[in-house]
Amino acid sequence: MKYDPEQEPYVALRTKALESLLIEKGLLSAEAVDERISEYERDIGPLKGAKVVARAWIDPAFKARLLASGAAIAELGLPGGGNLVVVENTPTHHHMVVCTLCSCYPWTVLGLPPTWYKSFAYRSRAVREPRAVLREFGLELDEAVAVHVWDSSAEMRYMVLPERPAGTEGLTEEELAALVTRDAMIGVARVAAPAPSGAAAG
Amino acid sequence: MKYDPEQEPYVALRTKALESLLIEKGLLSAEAVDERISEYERDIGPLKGAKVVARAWIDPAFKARLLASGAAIAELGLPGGGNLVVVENTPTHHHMVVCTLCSCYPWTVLGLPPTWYKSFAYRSRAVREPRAVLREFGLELDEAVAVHVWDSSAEMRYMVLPERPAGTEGLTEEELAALVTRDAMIGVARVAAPAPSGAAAG
Amino acid sequence: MNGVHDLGGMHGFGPVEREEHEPLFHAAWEAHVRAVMTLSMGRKYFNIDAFRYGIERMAPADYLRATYFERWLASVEYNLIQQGLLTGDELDARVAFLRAHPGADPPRASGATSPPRAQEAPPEPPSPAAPRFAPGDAVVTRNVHPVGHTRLPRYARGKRGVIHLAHGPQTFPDTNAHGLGGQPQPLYNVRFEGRELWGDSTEPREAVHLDLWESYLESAPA
Amino acid sequence: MNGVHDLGGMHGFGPVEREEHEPLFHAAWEAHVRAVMTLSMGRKYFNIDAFRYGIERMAPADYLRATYFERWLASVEYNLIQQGLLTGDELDARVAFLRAHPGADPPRASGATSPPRAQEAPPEPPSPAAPRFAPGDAVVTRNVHPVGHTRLPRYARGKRGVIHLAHGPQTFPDTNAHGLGGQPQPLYNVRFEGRELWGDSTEPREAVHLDLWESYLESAPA
Repeated sequence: MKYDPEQEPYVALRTKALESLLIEKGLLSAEAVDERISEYERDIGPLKGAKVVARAWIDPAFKARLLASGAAIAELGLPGGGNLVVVENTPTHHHMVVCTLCSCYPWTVLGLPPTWYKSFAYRSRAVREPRAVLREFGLELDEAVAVHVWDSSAEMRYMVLPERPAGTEGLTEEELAALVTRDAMIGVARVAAPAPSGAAAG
Repeated sequence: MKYDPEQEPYVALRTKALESLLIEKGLLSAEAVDERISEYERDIGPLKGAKVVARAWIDPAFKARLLASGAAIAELGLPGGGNLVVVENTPTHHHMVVCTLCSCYPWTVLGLPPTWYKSFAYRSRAVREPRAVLREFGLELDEAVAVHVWDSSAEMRYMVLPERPAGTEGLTEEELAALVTRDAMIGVARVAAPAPSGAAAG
Repeated sequence: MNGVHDLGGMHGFGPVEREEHEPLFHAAWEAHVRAVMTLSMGRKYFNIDAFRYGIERMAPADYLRATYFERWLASVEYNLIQQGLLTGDELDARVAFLRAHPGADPPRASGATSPPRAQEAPPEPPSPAAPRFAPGDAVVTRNVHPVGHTRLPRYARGKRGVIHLAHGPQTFPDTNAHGLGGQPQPLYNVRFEGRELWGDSTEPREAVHLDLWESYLESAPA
Repeated sequence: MNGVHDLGGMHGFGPVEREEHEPLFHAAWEAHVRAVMTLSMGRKYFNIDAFRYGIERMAPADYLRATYFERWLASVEYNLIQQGLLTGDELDARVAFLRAHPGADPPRASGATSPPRAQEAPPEPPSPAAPRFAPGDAVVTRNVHPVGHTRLPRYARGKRGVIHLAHGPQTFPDTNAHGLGGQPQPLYNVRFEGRELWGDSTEPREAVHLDLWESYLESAPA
């Protein structure tokens, strides 16, 4: 999985060869390729997911609809909810997402996956020793907490609704969304409370 | 598994480095290494196993003792029978040997294993589709024949006693031994009847 | 197929290594591979299941040595060649040309592309019967070892679980990957206890959820 | 460990390729590796189980790319280094020296070798109790996924079989590979029906026999 710069020239060449042949044959258009690549450059990563989480934190009725069906993200104007399932982390239940067979990922809400998510190490270990993996991510779970690993073996996509951290009562929806990380929505991290200024409570 | 000449120089160099260090440290002697290598040069392959098979074919009492315990090969002056189990191919039961986890092989009777026996293809397939593998070796088994695959997962070693071919009634023990192939004792081939001169019978 | 891609439960791959401030792509060609793949799939040159199978069928040593987008490239090539849209010789020749003319931009004639390909899908079978299972039902996965594409990982074969969600009918990858049509069948989310999957090696209070098609499942004997 | 070495039942490795008139070794260094390995084991620098584990712990991609004797070399190196008889730096330096002096024969001081190494084996446990199983007994293998060395392949875990032979007590590889002593326990040959192992994917009338240690087995529930 590691990036090996020495291999690059040949692969880059071969990619260029493939693409140019497809364009020459009229199977793809150069414009479509360029447009697609510029879409990646505009990738906003997990921002959409963070908006979903923030809304669920402040709107219990939306949260209920969201947990019943990921399609509820359409209420926020977001596409891709048709095959989305949102699972909620609580003090007693922790959820995390993996794809052992390839690297399925809820990209419509989280953007492109990080390399670690696609790594052989994560794919092989997350289902067998999730607590050990979480520990490497700095997340130590109490033995009393149940761990649920969602192995994405079909076209359904899973996103974790992390716990709302204490000390965020006064925050706006936008401020809440800014706290939410990609890793928290994969289920390998908690959302940290806002740093100094927020008063701890609840 | 394939032999890649381009990789050789480095591996050869590293082997030489390792060996010379061990000798320099007094952990191995150069003479012992040389002697061991010349033993390989004198490797007689499956000749010992062939002798065992020929004797079993002509001496029913020996055969019975052999099938009861591989230790019976000591009667022929052969060592290594202590952990040997001999299994008998019959018209209704076919046995073959593999080692899926590494490449265990009854070398005391069959000599050093062929590369195909150590190949990932043989190791992965022999237990799951033995008939398909045997077919590739040119051995088509009737569906009525039971196939027994011996996966050598411990220090016990398995050798197949092949069926005696028809038309060998008049042969001496030595002539019989000359018919027996390594592959037949691994269980991936039958012993062929002697070519033109032998009259078919039995 | 029982391939090296079926990584769930394997040992030997070390710790999960993370990269701080990881870029979206590590090289420009990766973005191009992704674009070519998604556009090709959009134009129905191959489907997602055939694409996944194209990765799985890589030689095991190649699969493990390749990076993520190298595997994508391998499967795009394989599938386009399989579909007769490209030949390996054409590709090799173009690589050789580009190597001989480092500065050259090969023809990138723009504009007119042929219409997207209508895959000749075999007729779909009649819409599936009522789902056989409902949430709460105890099931056992089949112990199968198909040579082709499947989405029932090895670690979860022959294991007992409980239906957690019924997702409704979905395209069946095991046929769809091999040009045999979508043949939709009910898809379920099945929950397995860690102990059922990993025995004494399980961590405490673990459950694994998998999305599994109806034909992967049997009713669990009481 | 659940490693790529555990090949039984895997797909994707192609046909079995045979070589006509195969030489005993394909290169001289292979014979040297074999000699160094067997002599080192004879002098108790490591045991057969530690040697096998040294191969299994290779990085999966390296394992699949390496030839048979390259894997042997890797494990000999690993075990000698583990035992403190050699350092990786010494080896690298010697390789560099040989590379810089292609003609040079490094010192091959003959004669005096140190006495074979007495391994500090932990005290053996009292000789094992009477065997728990006898030929004809129905057993089920444990569904375990140990991180260390084991000789219970994945394809035969959690499967029902019948005791075929009782071999008597034998050194237990799962401890012996890791310096924890031989801890002998009864070894059995267990017969599994193909259908139990491979389900509908089995060939007709197939049985697989495996040699399994007593602690891999449980009595099969009726």
